[in-house]
Amino acid sequence: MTADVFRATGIGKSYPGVRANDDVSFSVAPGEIHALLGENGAGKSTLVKMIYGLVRPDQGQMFLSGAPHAPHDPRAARAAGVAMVFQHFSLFDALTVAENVALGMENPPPRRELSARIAQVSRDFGLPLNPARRVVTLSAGERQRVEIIRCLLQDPRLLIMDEPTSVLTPQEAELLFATLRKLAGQGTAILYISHKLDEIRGHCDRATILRHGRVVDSCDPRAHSARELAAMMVGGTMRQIDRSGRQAGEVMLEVAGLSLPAPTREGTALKDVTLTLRAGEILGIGGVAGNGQEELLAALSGEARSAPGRILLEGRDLSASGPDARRRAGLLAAPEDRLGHAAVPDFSLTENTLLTAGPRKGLVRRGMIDHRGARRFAEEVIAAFDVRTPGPGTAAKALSGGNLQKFVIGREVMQAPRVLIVNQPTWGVDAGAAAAVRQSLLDLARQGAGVIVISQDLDELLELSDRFSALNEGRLSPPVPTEGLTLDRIGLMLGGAHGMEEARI
Amino acid sequence: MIQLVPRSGNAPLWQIATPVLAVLATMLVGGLIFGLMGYDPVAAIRTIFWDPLFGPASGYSRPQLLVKAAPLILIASGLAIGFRAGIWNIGAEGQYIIGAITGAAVALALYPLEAWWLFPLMVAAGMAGGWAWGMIPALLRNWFGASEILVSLMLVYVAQRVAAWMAFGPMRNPQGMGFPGSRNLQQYPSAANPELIAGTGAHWGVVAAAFAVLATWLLMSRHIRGFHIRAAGTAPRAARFAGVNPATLVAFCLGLSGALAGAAGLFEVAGPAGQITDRIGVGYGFTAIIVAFLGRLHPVGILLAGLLLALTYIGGELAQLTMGLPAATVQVFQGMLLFFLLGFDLLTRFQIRRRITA
Amino acid sequence: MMIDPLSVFLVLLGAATPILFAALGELVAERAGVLNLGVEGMMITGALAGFAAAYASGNPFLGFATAAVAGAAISLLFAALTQVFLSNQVASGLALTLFGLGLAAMLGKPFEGVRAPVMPAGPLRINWIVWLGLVMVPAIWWFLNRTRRGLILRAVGENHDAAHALGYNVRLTRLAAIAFGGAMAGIGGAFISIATVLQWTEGMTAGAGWIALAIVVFSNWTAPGVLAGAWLFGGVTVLQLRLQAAGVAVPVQLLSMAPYLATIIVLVAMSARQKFSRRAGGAAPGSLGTNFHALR
Amino acid sequence: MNRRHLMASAAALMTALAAPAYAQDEPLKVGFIYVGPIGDGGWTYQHDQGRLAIEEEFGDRVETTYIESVPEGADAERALTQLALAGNQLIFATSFGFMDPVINVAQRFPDVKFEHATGYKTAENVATYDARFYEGRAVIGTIAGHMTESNRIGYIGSFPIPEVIQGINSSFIHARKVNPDVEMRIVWAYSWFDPAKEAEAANALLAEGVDVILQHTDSTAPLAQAEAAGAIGFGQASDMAQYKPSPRVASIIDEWSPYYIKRVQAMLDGTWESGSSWAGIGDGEVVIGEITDAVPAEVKAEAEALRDAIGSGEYHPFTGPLNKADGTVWLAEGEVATDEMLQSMDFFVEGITAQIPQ
Repeated sequence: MTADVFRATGIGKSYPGVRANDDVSFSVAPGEIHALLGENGAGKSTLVKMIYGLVRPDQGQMFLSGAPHAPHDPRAARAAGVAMVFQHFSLFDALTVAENVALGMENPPPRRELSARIAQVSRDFGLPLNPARRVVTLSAGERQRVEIIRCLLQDPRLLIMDEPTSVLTPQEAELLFATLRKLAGQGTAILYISHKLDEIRGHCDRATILRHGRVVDSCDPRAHSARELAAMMVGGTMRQIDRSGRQAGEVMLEVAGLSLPAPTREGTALKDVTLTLRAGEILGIGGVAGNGQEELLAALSGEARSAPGRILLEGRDLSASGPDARRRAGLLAAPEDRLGHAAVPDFSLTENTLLTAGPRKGLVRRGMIDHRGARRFAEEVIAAFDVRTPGPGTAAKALSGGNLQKFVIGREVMQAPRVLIVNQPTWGVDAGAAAAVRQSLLDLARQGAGVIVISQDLDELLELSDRFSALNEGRLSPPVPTEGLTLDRIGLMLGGAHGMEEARI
Repeated sequence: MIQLVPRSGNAPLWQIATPVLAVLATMLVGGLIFGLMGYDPVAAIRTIFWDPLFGPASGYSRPQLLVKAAPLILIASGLAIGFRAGIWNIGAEGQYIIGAITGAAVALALYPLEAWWLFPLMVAAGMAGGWAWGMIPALLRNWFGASEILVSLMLVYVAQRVAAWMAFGPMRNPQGMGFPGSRNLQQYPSAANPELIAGTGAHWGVVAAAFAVLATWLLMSRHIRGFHIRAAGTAPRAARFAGVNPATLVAFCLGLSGALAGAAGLFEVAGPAGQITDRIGVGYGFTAIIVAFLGRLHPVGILLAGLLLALTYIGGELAQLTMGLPAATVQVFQGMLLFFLLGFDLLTRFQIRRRITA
Repeated sequence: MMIDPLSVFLVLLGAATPILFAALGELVAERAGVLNLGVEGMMITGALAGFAAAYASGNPFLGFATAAVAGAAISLLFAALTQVFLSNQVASGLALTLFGLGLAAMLGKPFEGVRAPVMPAGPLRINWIVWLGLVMVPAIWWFLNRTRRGLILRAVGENHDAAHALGYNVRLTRLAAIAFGGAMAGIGGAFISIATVLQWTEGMTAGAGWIALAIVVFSNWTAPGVLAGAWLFGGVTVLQLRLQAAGVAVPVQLLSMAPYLATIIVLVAMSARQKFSRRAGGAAPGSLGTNFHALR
Repeated sequence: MNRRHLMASAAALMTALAAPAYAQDEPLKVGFIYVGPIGDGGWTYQHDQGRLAIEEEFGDRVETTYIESVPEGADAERALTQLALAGNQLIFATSFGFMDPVINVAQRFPDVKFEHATGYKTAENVATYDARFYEGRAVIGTIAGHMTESNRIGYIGSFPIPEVIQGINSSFIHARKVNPDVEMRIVWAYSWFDPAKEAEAANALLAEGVDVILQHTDSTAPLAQAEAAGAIGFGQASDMAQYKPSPRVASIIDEWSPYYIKRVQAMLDGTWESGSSWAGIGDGEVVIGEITDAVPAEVKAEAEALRDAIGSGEYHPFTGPLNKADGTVWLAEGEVATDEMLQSMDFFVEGITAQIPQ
């Protein structure tokens, strides 16, 4: 087995109350693209953090090219030949590309030489980058190139990629896979983390599947269908979603020519967004992260105001209204980030109902809070959405992702909205909770409300929505019926190639 | 190996226990320092913490606790609201000074008119002055993104110079023989802020402080605006989602804390201090920051912390008087108190566990 | 009446030195992501310790070395609170100022009324420490922008999570930056007691630490900017006094506010530039003022 | 109403506390409140020297206590009350800003005697005392007039109040008397004590070509700067002997001991009476420190002669003819300024081109 680049045997890691990894063993061969597949919370991240020296295992052993591998920090791991591309938190906005790359290297060459090498590697791999640019000015795709080049410059033996395509368009993802292929061809072992089944089926040589911290299976992903892989990942068959009984009715929400400047330096400007949403309809909005999803949700929820006449709910102009007034009118929203945006982590669930349910549920009268009413409402949400928690007094941050998401969605759904906008409603949520959340959105639409689902999970969008629009650099494509839509066509839409939009920039 | 694990919920017991622990630790280490300096540590601690309350002259010093604590509590109540929202007004000293000046200006302009409405008008003017001075950093932050910490702080120095200018120029007492300082408002019945009930030390500022504690408690625990402030402090995006306009919040918090500091300044200048001088600011605005933290940004905590700090001031004077301790010891004491509180604060946010290393 | 600009400049060199040192130290700390409001407390500590050492040894340079050590030592109190106990940086800094002022006043009693040894003048009759301050400006610029340690320090200040993920020791880097800030503030304070006043009196730093904090923001977090800020502040102060000395009838009260107002105005201008310009360079470090806690 | 309340509360206090009665076999307790720390090396330091002189003089018959760094205003009132409650029979309040607090507290403690420095309000049990610093300034003005080679004398003023203006006028008149070409440059520091600011002020003056610096601020910073620039200066408040023989060529020392000893003696004798003392060189309250050899012998002799003439009363520094800066006549030939004229002095004499800031 010395032919393996990397091998782990019996790895275990516990956090207080959580068994993150339990007896994990697997190996990666040279030139292999090896997928680590699992739901969020299955222990993938903990595992790779151990390989990269950020976390130390409690049990087990790791070997790199046959030699014991027990890095006490990432620098030791890098020295041993491990490189990692992170999903989050890995670049320094205010620093230049070259500086960012230098930080990821053990012994970077002098500035000028480094810049030359960055230019060369980026040319070799077809990933153009200017070393002198500050990262803050780069797009999401370009930022990832920085990470990749940072790794490539170290000639790693093992390259770890943590959900690298979540910020890429399908076309950009293709480019990435081409790069990985080239690299694998040179003998580098690649450990690829994702929960996107199609991607893994299309590009990976082997897959190790994790569930609840344990290895449950190992297979050649190309030999299995997505459904089979999903079954391994989730353990059991998926619950069927009931899509029946929906009918498009009256126009509920009209957005016309909505343009807003980027709220922050890193944000995206909304450009001439137009959409119509009918009662009983679910509109799916897809797009690569960072193309204006958050900004669109903020513009609809009232966090950002717009010029008059842009947003009309049942004919009423709400463009200049704040979140309170919009909620009173029946326009509700649930943002992507559960902890810190949709809910205050330190507040109890009771208090978190007050975040949005004040106007519609009569929890605030003349400014004074009805604590008892809030508690009652929290209890109702907990009961109706099966939120697993000791009680409404529990702090939001103490709930698991899935339970908090059920609470957040439940809090909005139970206010009987006329229109509900959700962003990434099932991101990082276990399959059971995800199904419950999706079902509640379908039920809501069936009862006559209009629903907009913004998501990066195309499967989810195809499953839920009646029509589909793509968001690309702040522009929303005209909707197309979901029925009969192919992934290829969606990919083109996400990349911005939706015909008419191309002409005006 | 010791390991810190964040607490999932709040730890109400520790919230109360840590200030007590901090006081005890301060007494302990303070006593040690006194001992090293050659003073009797037990006597020193007793003089500072016990005598003002129960010592031979406590009949005088107990009401004085109120007089000293009132401005601290009044200012800290306002500051704590901002701190809860992550808005750092550390220029309350300047707002206090300006409040004193604008409030006194009303009285001096109308002198020697006697009317029942004069004092309420002065209070309004003092609050308006403090509010306006607080709005400067608020607007500069909202419009240009300038740090309210530094702007409010710089404005303290400006306010001090305005006070000196007033004391030497426009507000100088025409009967003061050329000496700086305004007329003494204690001697202007309609404008004075006297002791309301003899021997209690309670003047209108004490009443206002009590009212401020009650009002801020209501605001923070019962009113939706208080809820929004708390939300904005720990999760700004969630607050925005709930409908909070950050700019409005900045203006509200800085304006409110400015107005309360201004009121404190007015009550002080019309009462215990008596006149506008170039030294009208005696540091209440800065000490109130300690009071706010010591009180855990909670109105009731602030009430207790204000009294505790007043105790260290008065006890410190007593210690000078009876034991010859240098004045600087009080400052060291207060600094240590805050250090210990901040240190012990860890216990409210984290659990300490022992990790078994393999 | 004309005022000779060169002589104004020579005076302002000295006047700006204490705040220059303190602000350079704070700059490094802030670039590492630490907002230390305890500058005043560290300065007064340095002023006392430096004076005491200079007086006891008769060697002013030993005084400055001692001041640096003392400033760094007391800054470790702040470092312990914020980096180990994860306390709020604003409150911890204020506590440090309060404590430092009190402690120095208390320990300084034996040194009241005695005189420090005279410093030998440096090249061009300008004080050696003034020269040192001037040298520190390019040195710190070079350190921050051209060395690996400086790059790591900036990375830690910019995004501590990412720096941690790359394997850099956030806590240790910040400890070092805080201690350096303390040492620099100590030297700045000692300049007042050893070189300017030649005597120890309590409260002698008289708010210079706060000015230093403002100047860091003013500088847009760059070393040359700190120099410009210190000179501007010193310049306005000196010019105000020079105009008086020259017999020009100036509104003294208004002019004495000028340095503070000027600081506010530049602060606003800088902030506005950062807010409205998408490409403005070197804005506030991303992680400034926030504590870092990694679960291991 | 205000007054009545104060009185009522005082009465309540007195009965409640029954302050220890003064008995002859117990030592006389004498209290001091200081505005600064005793280590300021200037104003407060000299007052504390006076306190030590009392202890020296009377030994066991007195017991002194002090409270330092007391802010003016409300805190002063409390500190004074604490001193009175602690049984002090004679209390010295050593800053102008303590004036109103002294009057207030004195009303509540009619049996305690108060002495207030540099103020103008007296009462049955409140005396005031001050020193004629302008007498000393005449002497050093004379030295300065002789010693300057650039004919430019610098003066660092603290605040534009009569006491300081007297000093500027007095030193200028006498400098001009011996050197008609003398000009005076004045910088206001707006502080009694701010070493860095004083150093900058001195530097500003030196850069203007001044080679003699007079100061009415309390730190040694100007002397340090003068030394570096090769100029001379004078000790202020205390002797500042550490700068002998140059740059400090002489000094004006505030010597409070004679007055303090006199007043304590009066208390012991039971002859204490209220009054206003304004003593100068003749009473030993203003002392010219050693004139060093850096000053030529004949200048030294002339200065000493002037000192003695003032001390004996045969010469008054403000003797006509003297005009105000605007050219109007202030004192006619041979006319001597009255104390009232001096105490409200708010103008410069003819020859000084600077303006008094308003």
